[in-house]
Amino acid sequence: MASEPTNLAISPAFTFSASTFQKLHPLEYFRKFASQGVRPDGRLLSSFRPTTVHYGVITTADGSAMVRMGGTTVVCGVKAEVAEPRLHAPDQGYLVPNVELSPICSSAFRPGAPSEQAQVVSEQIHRVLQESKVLDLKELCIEEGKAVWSLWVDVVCVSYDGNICDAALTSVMAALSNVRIRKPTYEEGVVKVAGVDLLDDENSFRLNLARTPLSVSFALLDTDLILLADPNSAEESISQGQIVITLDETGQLCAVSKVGAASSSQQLLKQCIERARERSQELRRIMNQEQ
Amino acid sequence: MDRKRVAGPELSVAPLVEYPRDHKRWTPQDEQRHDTKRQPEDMRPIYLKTGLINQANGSAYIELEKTKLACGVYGPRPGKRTGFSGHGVLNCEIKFATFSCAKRRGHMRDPQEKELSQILSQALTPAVRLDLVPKSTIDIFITVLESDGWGSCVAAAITAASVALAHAGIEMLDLVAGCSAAYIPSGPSIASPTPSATDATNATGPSLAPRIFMDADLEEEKYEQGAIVLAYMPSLNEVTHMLQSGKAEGSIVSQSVEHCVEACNKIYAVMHHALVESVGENK
Amino acid sequence: MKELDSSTNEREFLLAALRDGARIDGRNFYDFRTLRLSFGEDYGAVEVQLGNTRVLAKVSCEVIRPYADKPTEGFLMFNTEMSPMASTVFEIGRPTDEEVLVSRLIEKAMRRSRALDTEGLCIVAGEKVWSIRVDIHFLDHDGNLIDAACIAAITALLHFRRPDVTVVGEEATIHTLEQRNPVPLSVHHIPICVSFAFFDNGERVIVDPTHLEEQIKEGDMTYTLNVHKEVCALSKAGGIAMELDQILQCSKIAVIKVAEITAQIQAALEADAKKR
Amino acid sequence: MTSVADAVVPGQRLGHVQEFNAGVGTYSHQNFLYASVVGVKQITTISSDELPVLSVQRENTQSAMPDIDAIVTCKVVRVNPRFAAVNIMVVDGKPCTDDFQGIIRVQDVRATEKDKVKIYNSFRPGDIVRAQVISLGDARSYYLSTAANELGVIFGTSVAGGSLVPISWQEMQCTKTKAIEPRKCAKPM
Amino acid sequence: MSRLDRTRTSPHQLRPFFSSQNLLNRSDGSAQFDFGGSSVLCSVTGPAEVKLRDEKLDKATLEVVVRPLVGLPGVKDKALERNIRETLEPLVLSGLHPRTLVQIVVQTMKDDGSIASTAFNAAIMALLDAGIPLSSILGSVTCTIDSQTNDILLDPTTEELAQAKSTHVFVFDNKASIHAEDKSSMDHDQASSTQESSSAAVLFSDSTGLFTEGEYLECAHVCFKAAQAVHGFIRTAVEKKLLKEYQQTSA
Repeated sequence: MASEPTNLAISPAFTFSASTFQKLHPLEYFRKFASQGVRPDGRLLSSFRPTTVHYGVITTADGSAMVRMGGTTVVCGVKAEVAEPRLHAPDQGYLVPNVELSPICSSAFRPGAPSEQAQVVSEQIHRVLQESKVLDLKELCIEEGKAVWSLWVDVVCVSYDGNICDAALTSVMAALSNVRIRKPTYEEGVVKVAGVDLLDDENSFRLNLARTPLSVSFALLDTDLILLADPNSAEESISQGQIVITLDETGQLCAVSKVGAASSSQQLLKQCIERARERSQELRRIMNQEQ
Repeated sequence: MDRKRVAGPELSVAPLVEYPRDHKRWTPQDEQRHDTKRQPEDMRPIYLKTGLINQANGSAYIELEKTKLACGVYGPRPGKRTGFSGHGVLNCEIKFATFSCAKRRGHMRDPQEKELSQILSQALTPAVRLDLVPKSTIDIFITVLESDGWGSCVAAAITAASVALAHAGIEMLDLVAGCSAAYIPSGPSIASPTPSATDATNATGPSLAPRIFMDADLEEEKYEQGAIVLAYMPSLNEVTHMLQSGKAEGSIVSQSVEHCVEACNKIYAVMHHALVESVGENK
Repeated sequence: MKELDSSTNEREFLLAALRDGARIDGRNFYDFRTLRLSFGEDYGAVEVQLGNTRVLAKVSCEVIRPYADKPTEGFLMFNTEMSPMASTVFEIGRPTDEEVLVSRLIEKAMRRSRALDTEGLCIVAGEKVWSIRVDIHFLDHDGNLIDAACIAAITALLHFRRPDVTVVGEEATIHTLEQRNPVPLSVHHIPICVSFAFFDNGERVIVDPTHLEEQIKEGDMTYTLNVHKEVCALSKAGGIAMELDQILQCSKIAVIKVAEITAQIQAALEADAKKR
Repeated sequence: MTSVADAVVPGQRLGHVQEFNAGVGTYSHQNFLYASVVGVKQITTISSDELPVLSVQRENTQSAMPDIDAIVTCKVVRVNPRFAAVNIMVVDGKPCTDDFQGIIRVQDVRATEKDKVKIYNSFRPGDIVRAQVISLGDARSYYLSTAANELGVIFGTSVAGGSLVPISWQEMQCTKTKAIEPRKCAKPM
Repeated sequence: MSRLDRTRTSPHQLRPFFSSQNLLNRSDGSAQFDFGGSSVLCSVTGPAEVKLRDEKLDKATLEVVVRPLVGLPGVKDKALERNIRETLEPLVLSGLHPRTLVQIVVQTMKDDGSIASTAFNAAIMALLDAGIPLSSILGSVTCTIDSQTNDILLDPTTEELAQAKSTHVFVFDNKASIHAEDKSSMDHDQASSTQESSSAAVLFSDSTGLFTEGEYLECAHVCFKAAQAVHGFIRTAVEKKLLKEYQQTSA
């Protein structure tokens, strides 16, 4: 906790405890901190939350990873199943990412069909994987025109505290790099794999990922034109827009998006790209350490 | 078709797993359990921690080796508007992650999940002082990240949910510990290499009394002829829920209930520890 | 959003006019509103304007696997989901009664009457067939959505060209539009819907009701016919009871209307073909 | 201050009913006292002729929910001539995770001259109001009252968008335009 | 050099654009916007009654529904809905109509690439037609970087999109251009420098594929210049419409 600003009055006559004040006037509460250059959780405006990556946490999945970014925890599991290829792409498999924001992770989500946010994040990840050509889908071919692998990449959010975009994409890339699929044999319409206890390079294969795009998100606060790196959920709820920069390991951009809030200058975008470059390097370091 | 998710192929199946002839798999004929380190009465070691989900009022994460699940408790919060009630409502929802089992599960809630949710709410309701939270709902959400045995999964869910409730500061009569046991037919001590050995159900003569395996894993469950899940309040020495399935003699059932009660007392120590640990953390 | 009922004044005025043998937009009882058909640059896209009612139909195709029990049958699918663009009574994901009715009538008129030869959509039996999809977008709702939708759907199917295919043995080659001229679908006949609305216990019968007329009507009926005077569907969903005579009377009117509309569709298609 | 050794969990037996009176966070069952929440055991002696009170100091406070007599802070969401509908956001100084719904009926706005009260002269949507819970209400809402000096609007925004300051118990003034708007004000404490 | 669609000669050329307003009778405002072979029809209803669940105390609720030309709406359309809604939210003076709904329905009529941009432009024209108060207007242009030639191609067709190594959608509001106009009338030398710096203000940006920072900024610059033409076009369309209405009422 940062040192709390002393004056938590909403009008001269009434004072409240910090938590009450935050509930009643979240924006004012945030500003009291921001005016001193810090955020309510003690971070600087431009700093990110501690992040950890763990690989292979789920043994029932063919590849998995758990990512924690501050209070946000996601688990990504990849399941490889056999499917018929599309008729117009007989030698290509499927790569299907989906993000689940279920009511367990925050009271903001209700049971039932995926919320707009879940759909948008799923689509963002789907597009990055597809457009920046992360995986050649021909690698997933088992028998042309007959059978291909379908990789179901499902991200479950266990605890939601903002910035699901970065956490989810990191977990997806980590899980994909963790994937090991048993080498298949195709015989008369049936795909078989050998039952072995230990997977090695003899009996299984890894995915040949062309690149590892990672995203870095910022929240935009319209009223004061403040940019917040790696926003938590309280900050997201008072922000009007977001900037997401996605880069691969060579520093090449894979996606840039700026949605909501007022127009932002080129200067601001450059600044975001710069910060994102540093942060994605740091994320990569964390990912490599754990592997 | 699901319009609200990224679409994949309409139909996909797990590949057929073919085991080599010399592959050795665990069968009930084996003297030891599937996990050779465990005796029949041993549970897997439990890892239990509170406070994983910071947006929830209370939360717990439990791991019994491969069985892993997270539980979040929200509330008391305004209930669904179905008339005035002096009592609160305990609402449980359990969801298996798509990758949590050997076979991929769907995104939609299936009947098994609905049944489990029902069991959970029956097992926990007697322990919660719902009379103190009129008009309100307490929501318990559980996500199973990995399941290694159905019974152990239910038991772990009960244990975790009860700890999460206590962590949420909700008034309870007692904690509820969950425990499971499976009845595994005991074969001859020397495994006979008959062809029927692969077919577990036929391999056992009816005369032999089954062995009771506490906290059976998935591999053992494949051979079970019955199982029991017990939810128990250790301090008050009361059972809140009991689910016995399959065929077993009365003596076996009462014996396994005894085993489960004993195990629940051990689990209670873990629960106690996890909660007291959280007392220290907040200071 | 809920729809407001028409006002008493509107109702009285409209009914009084009808009793004087006039409709408030100046039409005769058995007149359709002006029908306008416009085609896009692509094959299979047509916008229909029936007075102020607007419908866009777009036909698309893809190659898919047939059902195992019908290895030589192609697919014909209709999407008639209504959006709030046409009227705010339509909400996404919550179909109104009208939407359900329109969707079922289109199915009946087009698919059950076998207007399109689905057997002709087979490429390789048991392996590959064409799936034809008709997306019908309702843009503006000023009554009689069903007739407009039906005209849009059948015109779009007639206008549509699918890529040409050559089959050698089991191998099918699908040619791009550059390689070979695309081919039309084989449409057996042209079903046309003609809707009637009844007032004053069926004493007054009008065709092609506007939205206001639909709000006030006491009953309705939709005939689906082709130029060969074959009835493809007949729907009288509720409303007042009718004498058989009246129903037959309507069928005579419908036959005339169908001939007119069919001629207009064919003229429009020919004019468009000349431009290409 | 307190050691972990004093920490108890629900169901833990704390003592006999002949030794202690049951305090908060405990319940009695078959002559024994048990903890009902996670927390630290505390024994308070009030007087020598009474049994000491055994209570459990909650470690994790339960998410706040309204109870009769509780002082709540709420936001007005809509008004009509009969009542003002509010979202209860804070109960006894503790924020609620999800807002509860409440209404302040026209007869509960103030203590005197109840028949002269007009809701629209007392509350406007968006006002922050301090109120007291008077009953659990109906299936939907808790019933609240502002019929006391220290209860009423504590923060509001004027039509012009400025913040309002109380100038009397039934008037507030915009800091921007100095325009006066009617409200049932809470007396600053 | 010529473009794939053969009607254009320059990579920085937009396809001819066209619009018409007030096409639909059952909505409060509507507009169609075409970029060559791409066309989007957009309707606006509001301020209208809002569902209790979506009601906002201090402003109007904006709802965007995106309808694809072929098939049922999916996650892709949901993402576009959210993009359009969050981009329009700061533009619509929603505080003037609290507790109401402004509903925007976006329907693709013809698809030959650059649909997102076409939709943005159609939406703003429909809002104008419906008389919803706005703080400024927007203009959107899409460009791609060709995978073979590395050229920046403005307003790409479906064919060009398939060949792109990256795709960039930009939206600019007209505040920057108004600013630039004011300056240029005062001082010509200053104008160029203002234009440079003002070209930066991006209201919405969505880029995917593989590209460098330099390429991204270059795309932003090229699209900004092209968006001026769109702004001018929208302005002219509104002026014409107002003139016509004025003539009708005074006649």
